[in-house]
Amino acid sequence: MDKTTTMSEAIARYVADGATVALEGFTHLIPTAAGHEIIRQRRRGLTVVRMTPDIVTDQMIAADCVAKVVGAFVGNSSAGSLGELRRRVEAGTLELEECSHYGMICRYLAGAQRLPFYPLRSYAGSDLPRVNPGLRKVVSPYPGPDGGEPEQVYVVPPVHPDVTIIHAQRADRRGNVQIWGLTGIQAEAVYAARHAVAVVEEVVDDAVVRADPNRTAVPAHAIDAVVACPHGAHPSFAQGYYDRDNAFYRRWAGISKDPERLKAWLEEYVLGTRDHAEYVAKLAADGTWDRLAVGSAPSGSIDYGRRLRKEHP
Amino acid sequence: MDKTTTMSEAIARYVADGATVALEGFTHLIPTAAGHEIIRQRRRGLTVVRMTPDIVTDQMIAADCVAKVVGAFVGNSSAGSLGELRRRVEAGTLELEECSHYGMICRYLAGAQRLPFYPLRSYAGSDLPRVNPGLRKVVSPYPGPDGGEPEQVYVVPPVHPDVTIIHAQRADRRGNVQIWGLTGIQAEAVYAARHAVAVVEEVVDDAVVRADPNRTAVPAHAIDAVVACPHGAHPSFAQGYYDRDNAFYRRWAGISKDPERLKAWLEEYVLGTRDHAEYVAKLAADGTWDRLAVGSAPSGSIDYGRRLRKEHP
Amino acid sequence: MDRLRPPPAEGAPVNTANPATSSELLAAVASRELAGMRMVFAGIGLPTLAVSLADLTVAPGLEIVYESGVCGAHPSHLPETIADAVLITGAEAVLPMASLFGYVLQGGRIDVAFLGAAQIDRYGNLNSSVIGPWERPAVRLPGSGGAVEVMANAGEVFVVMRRHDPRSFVAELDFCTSPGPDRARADGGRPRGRGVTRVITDLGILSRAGDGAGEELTLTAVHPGVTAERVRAATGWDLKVADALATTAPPTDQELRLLREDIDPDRVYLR
Amino acid sequence: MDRLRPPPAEGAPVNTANPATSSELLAAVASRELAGMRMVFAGIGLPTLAVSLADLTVAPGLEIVYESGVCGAHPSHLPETIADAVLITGAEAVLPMASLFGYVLQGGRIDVAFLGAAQIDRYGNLNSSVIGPWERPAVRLPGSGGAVEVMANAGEVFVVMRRHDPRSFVAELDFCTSPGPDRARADGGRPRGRGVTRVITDLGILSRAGDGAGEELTLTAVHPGVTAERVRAATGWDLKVADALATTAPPTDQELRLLREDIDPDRVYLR
Repeated sequence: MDKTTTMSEAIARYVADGATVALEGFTHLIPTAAGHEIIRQRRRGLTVVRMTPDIVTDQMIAADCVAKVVGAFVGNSSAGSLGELRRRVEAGTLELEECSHYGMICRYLAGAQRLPFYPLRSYAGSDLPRVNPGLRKVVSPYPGPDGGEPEQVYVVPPVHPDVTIIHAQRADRRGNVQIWGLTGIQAEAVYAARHAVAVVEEVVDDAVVRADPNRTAVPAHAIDAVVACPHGAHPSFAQGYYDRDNAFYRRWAGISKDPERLKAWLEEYVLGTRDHAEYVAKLAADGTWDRLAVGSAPSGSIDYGRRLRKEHP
Repeated sequence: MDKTTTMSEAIARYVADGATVALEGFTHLIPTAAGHEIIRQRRRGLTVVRMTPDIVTDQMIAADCVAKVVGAFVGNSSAGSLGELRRRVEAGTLELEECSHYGMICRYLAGAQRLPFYPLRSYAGSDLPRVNPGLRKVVSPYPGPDGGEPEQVYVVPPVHPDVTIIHAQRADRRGNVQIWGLTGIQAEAVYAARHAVAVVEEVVDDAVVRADPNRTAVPAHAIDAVVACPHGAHPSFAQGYYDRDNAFYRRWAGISKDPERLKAWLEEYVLGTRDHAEYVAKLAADGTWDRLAVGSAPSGSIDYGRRLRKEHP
Repeated sequence: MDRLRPPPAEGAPVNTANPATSSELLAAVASRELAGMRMVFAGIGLPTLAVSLADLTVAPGLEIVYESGVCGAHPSHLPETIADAVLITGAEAVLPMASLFGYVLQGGRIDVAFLGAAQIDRYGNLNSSVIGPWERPAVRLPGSGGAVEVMANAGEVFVVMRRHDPRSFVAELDFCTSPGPDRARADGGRPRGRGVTRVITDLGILSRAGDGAGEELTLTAVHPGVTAERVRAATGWDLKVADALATTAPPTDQELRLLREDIDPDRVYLR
Repeated sequence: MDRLRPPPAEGAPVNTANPATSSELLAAVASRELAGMRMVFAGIGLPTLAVSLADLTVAPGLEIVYESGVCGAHPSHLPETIADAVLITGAEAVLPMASLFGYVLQGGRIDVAFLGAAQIDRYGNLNSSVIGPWERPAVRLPGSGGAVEVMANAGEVFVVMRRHDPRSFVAELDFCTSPGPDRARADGGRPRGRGVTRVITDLGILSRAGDGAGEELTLTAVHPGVTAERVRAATGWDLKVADALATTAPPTDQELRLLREDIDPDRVYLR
């Protein structure tokens, strides 16, 4: 089954107003282009789930797409603040459901594994459970490690996004998604969701994927749509394809600090482009892609082996 | 730090009488050669932890190394019975702590994650919790999915082997272990353990491993010893190196059914060989390795990319 | 009974010159039950044949998932185990077992799974652990493996039993390894699926819709030449018989040709 | 005080012709504290420099683990983020984040971790979430990220603060993001580690052995030219001062040379 489609169709089909949308990719392979298309299609009232809500989340908030953010680190990487997110949280006009990196990971794990809760050794003594009533305690049914009192640990509830959108280096048409470099939390976020969209740098032949099945981070059975979108993770990076645009991360602190400048940026780069191809062409003009181009560092090939005889060994 | 050593030294150092020893590898990459060396060194009173105790476990039991087996499937794959294990369990002379595949996976997960318990959706209504008091229930602290009664789920306790032994295709001298094909539960079993030994088909140069970091299933920081031992997984297989010896699996049903024949087999093939190299040479004589040889099916190479400029992009 | 599938429409009459073996019948009957399914969890042997046949007939695009972690296998040879090297080379994905069991199986992505057992009772509870008491068994069997999680998490379960006899179809299990949903709910569980909905044997087909409490397996079809009484005599409990008892359609020429020529030409599992 | 490390023995006197900057001092002092450590969990910036320097001096073989999943990085360039592409190419392993946080960090394999914070109190509890009330903050900060799990699971925690002032060293946190072991135990937790054992600032070093309840951070060393009173004035609580207050040894020539020529020649973090 061929699941390839356009970004526009994938967003129209899988992201409805009011939906819970997970956008995952930890620093690497952030699905920015998908976020931009959500802005272009003027979705409203979304709950955005993202371990590290960053630039694309800030842009979606500024474009009035977002009612609520679920996350663990709401910063512009180490390059300053997310201006719009800060303004709205400080003004009390954006709902924030906050835990921690591992808390988010465990929420995806619980979602993917259809568990009512997932235990972790965080939060004891933290103020986070006070502001997030989802962080609760469970008492172990086993004696403590010293044979004494049973331990109690915090647990987090599952998250089940309506759709998870990830970016990846490549996929086949059926939706077998291959990722290398940082693989983050993408597989768990996909399995936790009702639907999943994979945006990829390249759609490749089945034979490419099947030559290296261990490279498949998400199998086709968990993917609903495949969208080819080169440079779709900018300003984040795609290992082996293009580098991170650190200069843009630094610039975002300034752009987002000023609501007018932020609005103008959105008008020019997102609402003013028809699709990501236009955005890419626009950035090409100032040499972005030359600046972010990378050289080659091949992985080398391993051998999966092939049975030589007809009969079983 | 160079962690390479001989099998004999690795077993002498990390497997003490009475120890809890996990041997992992699901069908693929079973650390048979390590089990044989445990037999040669005449260890006693071991608790063997293995999701699917099979031929090598049966051999260790027959050699009187094992006091207790912790596992989920005590069969000779689909090729019949494990004669010695059956005899002893049926006679009541071997302790068996039994759960299920996912139960074992979750016990390793709990061990690796230093959790007091791990929840799963198995066991409700099964007789397994009656015979394994380690399988207990926890009530979720959240309302049920319909807003009603909180769910209750079973949990399993962690397992913390004194040592986990795995087999893999290759590692560097520091102990970065690379596996392809079925990766099973090896990483979790290693992280659950106090110590870990990686037996590999080949020790390779650092550069080979570092060319493809995503292929590393277990990083060096979790490995104490690296043992080069070609064909060390026979009669199981090593993807890309040699095929599974299905004929031997079928023969084992007959060998193990007869205690005298089993004893003679151990004398000849394990106690009668100084090390695995002798065992390999012995099997070469009847054409085993020719029969199990595999052809080539290369994975192809992917590109990790290399920064081209000195400055940050 | 609405879910008892007819053979594919294009099926011609049986090739009486070379009649179907029992294995071929079981494989063909099981394959028809897979119509409309998308994700199957299967072991090796007859289920492999049934799934391969269904993929070529009533359920194109059907995907087998193996508990070893293999998804989208394209094997060069008929696999001998669920972890056979030929399942890995050329596969679309190989998952770690924690992901396979956690995300795919417990995650609720399996429509139907095949299980075997040494004993089955009228509710489709299964024993694959011991004959006799667990503590001191007369026969120690392999045990659950993943069966208890398959039963708890698959949408429904098909059981294929090559031999229908009272030692296997019992009034009381010696040990319940893999409980159906009734037993699970009585213990506070919330099983995802409907438990065993089909038992395909050498005599016929037992069915449960799996949507009511206390629902028993009912004989819904007999193979050609088999009577309901013979099946009841081979069953260790008072087996219910459907009012509209069907006779299974034997394998069609197309089904036989696919099984014999394309799927298992060396008759590895068609023994 | 036994754990306050002297500089490496081969250290020559400071190169007064080109005196150490504050960053160089912080990096050198922090690096000495890493003697004997094996596994460090670190972010980017000064911790990177400290760990790199320690690897070349007091702790050969020291391994940094990044929360992005990278183990055994061999970067071609100084990384700008914990997920920089140059950390991945040529690394020994890249773990999924669930494994990194679950098996490596919570699994208890980290000897020491570096954390930053907006506020720290006398027990080493940290706030990286908000200034003002959480519900309507005066300043919304990035939040925990992985800090709460690092504090709960690392053997001990080093905090590097470039600016020692009463706005950061507070009597009462506005919000406790990452609690030390006392707070964790009071809430029923069993933290693995000792919490914050070193706070390295532009003025000196605050220490906790981290093995007793209610134990406070104590000023154990001041940088050359800094008095205990100045540090106390820059601290928002009544800071204890060690009887045997030390003066930190400034960076040695060797340390400076390694930092300036080998580790950060472009002065990316040595700003």
